[in-house]
Amino acid sequence: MADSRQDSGRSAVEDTFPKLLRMHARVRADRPAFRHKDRGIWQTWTWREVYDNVRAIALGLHKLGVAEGDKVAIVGANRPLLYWSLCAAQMLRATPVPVYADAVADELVHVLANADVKVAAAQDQEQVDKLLSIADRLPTLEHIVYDEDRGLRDYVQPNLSALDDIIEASAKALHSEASLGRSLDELIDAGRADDASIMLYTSGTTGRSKGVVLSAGRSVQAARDTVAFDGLTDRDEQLAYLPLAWVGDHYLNYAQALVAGSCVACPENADTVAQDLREIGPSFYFAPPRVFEAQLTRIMIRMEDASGLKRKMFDHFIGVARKWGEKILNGESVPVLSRLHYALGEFLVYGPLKNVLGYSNIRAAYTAGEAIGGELFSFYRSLGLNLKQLYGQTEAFLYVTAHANGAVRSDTVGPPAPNVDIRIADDGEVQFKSPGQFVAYYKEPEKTAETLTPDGYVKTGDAGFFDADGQLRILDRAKDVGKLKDGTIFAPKYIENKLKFFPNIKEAVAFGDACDFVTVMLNIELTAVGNWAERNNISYASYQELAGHRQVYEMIARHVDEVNASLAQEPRMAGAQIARFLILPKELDADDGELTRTQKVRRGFIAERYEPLVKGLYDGSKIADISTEVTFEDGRKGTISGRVAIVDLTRHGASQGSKAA
Amino acid sequence: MGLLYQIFIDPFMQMGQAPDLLVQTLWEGLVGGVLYALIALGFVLIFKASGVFNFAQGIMMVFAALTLVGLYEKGVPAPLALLLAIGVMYLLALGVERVVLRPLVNQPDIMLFMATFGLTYILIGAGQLVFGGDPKEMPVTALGLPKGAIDLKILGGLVSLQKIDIAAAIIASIMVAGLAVFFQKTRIGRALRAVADDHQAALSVGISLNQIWVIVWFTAGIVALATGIMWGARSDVSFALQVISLKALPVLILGGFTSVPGAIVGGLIIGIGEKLGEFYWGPLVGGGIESWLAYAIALAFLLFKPEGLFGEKIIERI
Amino acid sequence: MFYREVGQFKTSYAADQAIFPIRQDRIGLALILAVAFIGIPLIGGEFMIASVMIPFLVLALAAIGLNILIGYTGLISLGTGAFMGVGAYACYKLSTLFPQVNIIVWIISSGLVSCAVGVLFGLPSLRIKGFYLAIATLAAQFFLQWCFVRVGWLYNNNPSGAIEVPLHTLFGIPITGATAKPLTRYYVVLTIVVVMTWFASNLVHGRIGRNWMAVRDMDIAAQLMGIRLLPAKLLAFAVSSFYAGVAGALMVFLWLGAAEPEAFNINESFVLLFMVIIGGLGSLIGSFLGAALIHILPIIVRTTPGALGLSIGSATAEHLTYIITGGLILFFLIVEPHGLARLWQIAKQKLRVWPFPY
Amino acid sequence: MSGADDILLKVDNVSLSFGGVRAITDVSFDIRKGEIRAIIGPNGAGKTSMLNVINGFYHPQNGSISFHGQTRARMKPYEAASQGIARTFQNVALFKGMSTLDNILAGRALKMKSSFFWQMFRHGPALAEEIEHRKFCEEIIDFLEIEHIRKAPVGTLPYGLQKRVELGRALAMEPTLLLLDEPMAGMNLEEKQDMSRFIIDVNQHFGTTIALIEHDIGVVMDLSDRIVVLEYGHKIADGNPEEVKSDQKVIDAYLGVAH
Repeated sequence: MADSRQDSGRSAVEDTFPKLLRMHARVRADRPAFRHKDRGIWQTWTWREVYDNVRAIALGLHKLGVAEGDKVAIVGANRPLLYWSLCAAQMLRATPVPVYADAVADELVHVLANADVKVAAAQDQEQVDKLLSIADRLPTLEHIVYDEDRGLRDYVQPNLSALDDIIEASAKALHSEASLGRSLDELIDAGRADDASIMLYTSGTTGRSKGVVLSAGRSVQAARDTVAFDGLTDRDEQLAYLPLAWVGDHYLNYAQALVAGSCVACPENADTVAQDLREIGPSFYFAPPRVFEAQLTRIMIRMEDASGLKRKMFDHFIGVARKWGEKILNGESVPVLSRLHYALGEFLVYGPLKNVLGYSNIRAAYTAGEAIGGELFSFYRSLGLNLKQLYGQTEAFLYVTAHANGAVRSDTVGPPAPNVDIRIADDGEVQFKSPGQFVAYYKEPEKTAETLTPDGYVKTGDAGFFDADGQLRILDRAKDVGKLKDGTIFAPKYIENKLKFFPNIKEAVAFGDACDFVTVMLNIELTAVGNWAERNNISYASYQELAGHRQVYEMIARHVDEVNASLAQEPRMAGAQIARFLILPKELDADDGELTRTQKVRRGFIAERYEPLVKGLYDGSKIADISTEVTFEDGRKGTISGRVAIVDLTRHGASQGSKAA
Repeated sequence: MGLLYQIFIDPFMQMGQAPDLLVQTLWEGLVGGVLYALIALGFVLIFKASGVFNFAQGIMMVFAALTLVGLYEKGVPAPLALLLAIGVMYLLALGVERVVLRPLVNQPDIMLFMATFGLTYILIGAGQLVFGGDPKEMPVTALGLPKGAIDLKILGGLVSLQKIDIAAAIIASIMVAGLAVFFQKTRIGRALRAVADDHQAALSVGISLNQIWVIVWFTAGIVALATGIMWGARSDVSFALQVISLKALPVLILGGFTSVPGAIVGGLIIGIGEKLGEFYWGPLVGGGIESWLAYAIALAFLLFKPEGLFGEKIIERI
Repeated sequence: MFYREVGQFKTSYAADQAIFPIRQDRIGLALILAVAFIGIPLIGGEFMIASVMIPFLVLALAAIGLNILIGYTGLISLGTGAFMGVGAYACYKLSTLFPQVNIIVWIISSGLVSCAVGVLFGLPSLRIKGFYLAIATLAAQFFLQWCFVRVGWLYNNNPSGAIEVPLHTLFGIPITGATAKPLTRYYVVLTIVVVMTWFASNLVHGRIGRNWMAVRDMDIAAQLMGIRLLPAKLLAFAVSSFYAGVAGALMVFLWLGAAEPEAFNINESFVLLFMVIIGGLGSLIGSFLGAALIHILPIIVRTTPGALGLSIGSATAEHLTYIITGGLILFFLIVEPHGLARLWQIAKQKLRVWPFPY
Repeated sequence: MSGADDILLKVDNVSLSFGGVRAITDVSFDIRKGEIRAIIGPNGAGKTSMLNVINGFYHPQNGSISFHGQTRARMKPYEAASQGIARTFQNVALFKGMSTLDNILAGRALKMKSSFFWQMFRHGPALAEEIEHRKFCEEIIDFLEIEHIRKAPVGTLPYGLQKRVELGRALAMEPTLLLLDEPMAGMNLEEKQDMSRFIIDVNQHFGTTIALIEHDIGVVMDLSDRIVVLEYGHKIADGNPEEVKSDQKVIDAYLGVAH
């Protein structure tokens, strides 16, 4: 921590990433900068080597005609050479444009065309082929360079060259002609804080993806703040496994690494990430909630096969952790005996577990992107993993808010990150000013204008509020947040998430905007409820039958009631407790257009399709009939019709959480 | 030069000079060979039927004999002791099938080979634990076997044949004949032969593999018992015989693991060979070469005819 | 659960190819060595050192030799005892012919003698395989045994027919003969065994070991890889009998002090075979575990009844040992054909993935 | 086209029999440098025997084989290996007790020379050699995309992967002639496609000449430049896929009957 501060102090002048790289090549020349599991071992490059390679690539790109203001696309998975190409482009004051490796040709065309990309750096044959297939639709694309030459050895295209060859050639050139080196240095010095450092395309959930332009100076500044915030140093190791084109990867594995001088390791390939994580043992880690969720499931499944005794021990100590783990992590006061008990657990369970998962060395881990279940969140924290949440956006260059060590809660995303100013607009929208905030959407001034307020705040489009201790809570996309007739804020996603944290509930759709009260339609999770049914020897022939079963209803009703209880705890939400619910006779399905391909519920569409049910929910009837079209596994269409029961719930008093049937 | 003479000329001159001695030697070699052959026979039975290289065959012989003698010494009348001994061999067969063969079925041969080592040790231990380790005398007369010797005046010399040896030879021949009949004529016998070829075939005959194994091991046990009695009658019964029993192995190399006639011919070759060697060539090197001559012969054989006298040539396919 | 492998990543092939790539294993090895060199001499009494440790080490060394042959190259040998004998007698002859030369030199060279004999008897292994080869090695066993008895020159025509070890010193300290202290002998044996084990492990982990295993697993394919069977097999025989020879020399010179031909009879060969089977074919650790079990077992059988108050004759104890040994062999073949070594591996694996079962 | 210089291997009137059984009768054909040559035929047509003759495992009673223009009468398998003939097997013949990596390293046996002495110490030349060849094998592992099973004991691998490892082991020998005995037997479609890709890559990038036995006619027709058809040990056709496809004898003998 200390020496990272010194760093940022000493090198306050570096306002672009190439300058930072040059600084590291000087200050910690022989510290490892990049690793890549390749050919069975972790090939490692020191800062000096990286600097030299980047310079070589820069020279090569320069020869290919890349100059200030040009765009260089980076297409592929996390590979040192791609990160270096990215930096090389910046060295030439060109703007790198990372693209999702799994993007299909058309998306690629949209982005590359929109950005007028001049040169593309591709990972391997697959990406090169993809690019070649669309080359004719990209008038500006002049040249393609690639990393892995397997399968590409005997491609004959003229405007195609291997990065290795480029590096080799340029290295020679740089060696022979000092002038070349000098001109590169001049280029680096010429780099200015307001250069467009990078262009990140936001995934197109809302309309076509737009290129978010971030400036060098702001990016570096933002990174400095968070590096200091988490005390990252050049001793830190991190595993770069997130998509290059995602702001998170660019921030954590590029910007922060280049500021802190920490070491970035690239996994062998997508399937070996878990293993590589275990080998590297990162000290700083990021993963979206679903990753943690999937992992927890795997942990539990694997423990199922363990011997009875071992399982008992595991459960026992997990219990201990639940009780004390977070307290200890938060540095609260804990009885000595409990500490000892926990220490024993650390030796027998938590330690080994973290070791097997590769978490042993993690000092700070973040999760973000979606709401994370409290259970899930505290499970990892209770093991002693310093897992925190952050709330961020591409437009902010990631950080808007972040948990500080010791003050972590699953239901908030933390207080504003350093030097970030947040305000809640009257309509409940979260707006911020951050050091790293974006300059503009590339070639889309009107969209930029929409997103920026006159006084320079960025609209997040998310609704949220600060709770008592100044931590931000995100409710939902602002446009989805509505009001009940009585004026209470109605945030469907917020309620739906609370419901979905119950393993038995797969999907939830909440209604209530401009109504008297809140109602929800639920999907049960077939596997979970199915098991439950078996244990309670409830026989069922179909999803529909199970979903309609009385006992299932009773169980779900208990869940919903719990949600109401927790809502009751929150002054602003108490009014939005769930009054009535029903369980849908069919699973919501993207094939039927009820979900987006990213598995988000399409509320409006559902409201129309299940109109009779919605009506039933509000006209007080106990049952409603529905007949709707479904698409079966094999794609056949059919209709299922059924009679759905609707359940009323008594709401909890705002303050005291007294339960009622 | 002198050495060459001693090796290649002198012995044969001796033979010529004293044919009676030669005959005597041949006879003893023959009898020894017959007994080797019997041990090898039991071995071949098992190998054919269960593909097990039964290292314990020799020990089974000693164990059987020891049981017989041991019981007799404990006051059990000889005939009854004999029956009991047979019974024990049956139990042994059952045990082996249960404890060794069944769990190890489909394991590589080497495993089963090693397993018979374990069996060997258990038998040695058990035998001594029950009946004591000290050498015992075979109640020849009580078993109704002849004693004494017949002296033949032939070739201007005297050749004395131990009656017991004659008996041994006869019993051995009977046994071999019996087995031959058993294999050729009886249903089980045919089944056994089938097993040798492939296990499925055996099942088709309507006998479970396990039964067959028990039968085979039991048969081998009886052979072992007979052999044991013979050996016991010639020398004392003790686990020192174990070393003699190992002589069955070179016999097998000569005869091949799967051939009954091979076992017999091999036995005779080894028996006679080592006696002649010991008697006529042994003195050159200080005697006692019996202990290894058999193996040397076998080894020499291996190098020139690895598949043995009657074993079929193996073509390696890949 | 003691394994904490996070962050133990390899940045060079040298590190990745290391025989003990995991730090915890290296630590464990260091501990074992520490115990052997410091702990046992401190706590172990006369009996412990002279009658447990020295024999154990000697037998383990012989077992390693045999394991190289059977476990790594797949050649069965029933003649190990005899090859130990060759080592012993060679060492006796050499050291009595040239008493002035340091005994350690002779111990090593006697290994070479046995090595030569081993190659000689290994020659048939080209033509013959499996059981046939096993029997062929019996020829070696009995022939050599016969030599030990009949060739008076080997034991300097000592009327007793036995060989007695004269006094030899190392740096002025007696290490063989009556006056040699157990502890000194222990250190000599231990050092030799450790060094030779290290060599063995290097061999089996390198090119040579791979060729051996290739021959063992699929000799046809091995040939088509360009591996010549005869040299590979003969090398295995050579190394194997070298180890046996040295072990034999150690056995007589630093353990028993004197020996008769009987010491190297067929049973010795069998016992070693069992050590290798029970310990685990194709595993050096297994050789040690097997040696420990088979050697210490009789001691336990002999001592426990006394401890339990009931007295059994040494004969009975011996017989029991036979039965138990035999039983163990069956048990391992049936339950865990890969022997103690595999159990060890499984345990290790469990610890590595702890708390998960796999 | 077929100048003597571009002939890599020539089989002249080879006959082979076991005891009385005739496996191959008077078969002749050649393999040109850099081509993919297929040998097809019904089961028991003597295809595998032919490979075994080529790499010296069987010795033909009469006929001769010339490799690199030099004719040889009898030759030991390891000699064939050292001349650059590698081989995979119909039913995988891997070294079951060893890891994927060790299996492939074993393929380098001929190339590794460090002395016994250094092997004992696993230092100096021995270690250097070990590492150098590890590098080479890693290239193969990367080429065959089997990184994830590098350290796994081959015995535990699924069949398809085992076949791939075996190919890797053969490639480790850097052969000039690679004999593949039913490289795709028992594979599913996807595995077959992968394997075909690898075979073509090997042939193109390393310029390795390949002779392969395969039952999947589709694959054979796609892969091979020329095809020999055997039946009951006799050669009944020889030529490029088109010729063979249209050959009446072949149709009757082979393509006619379903396989």
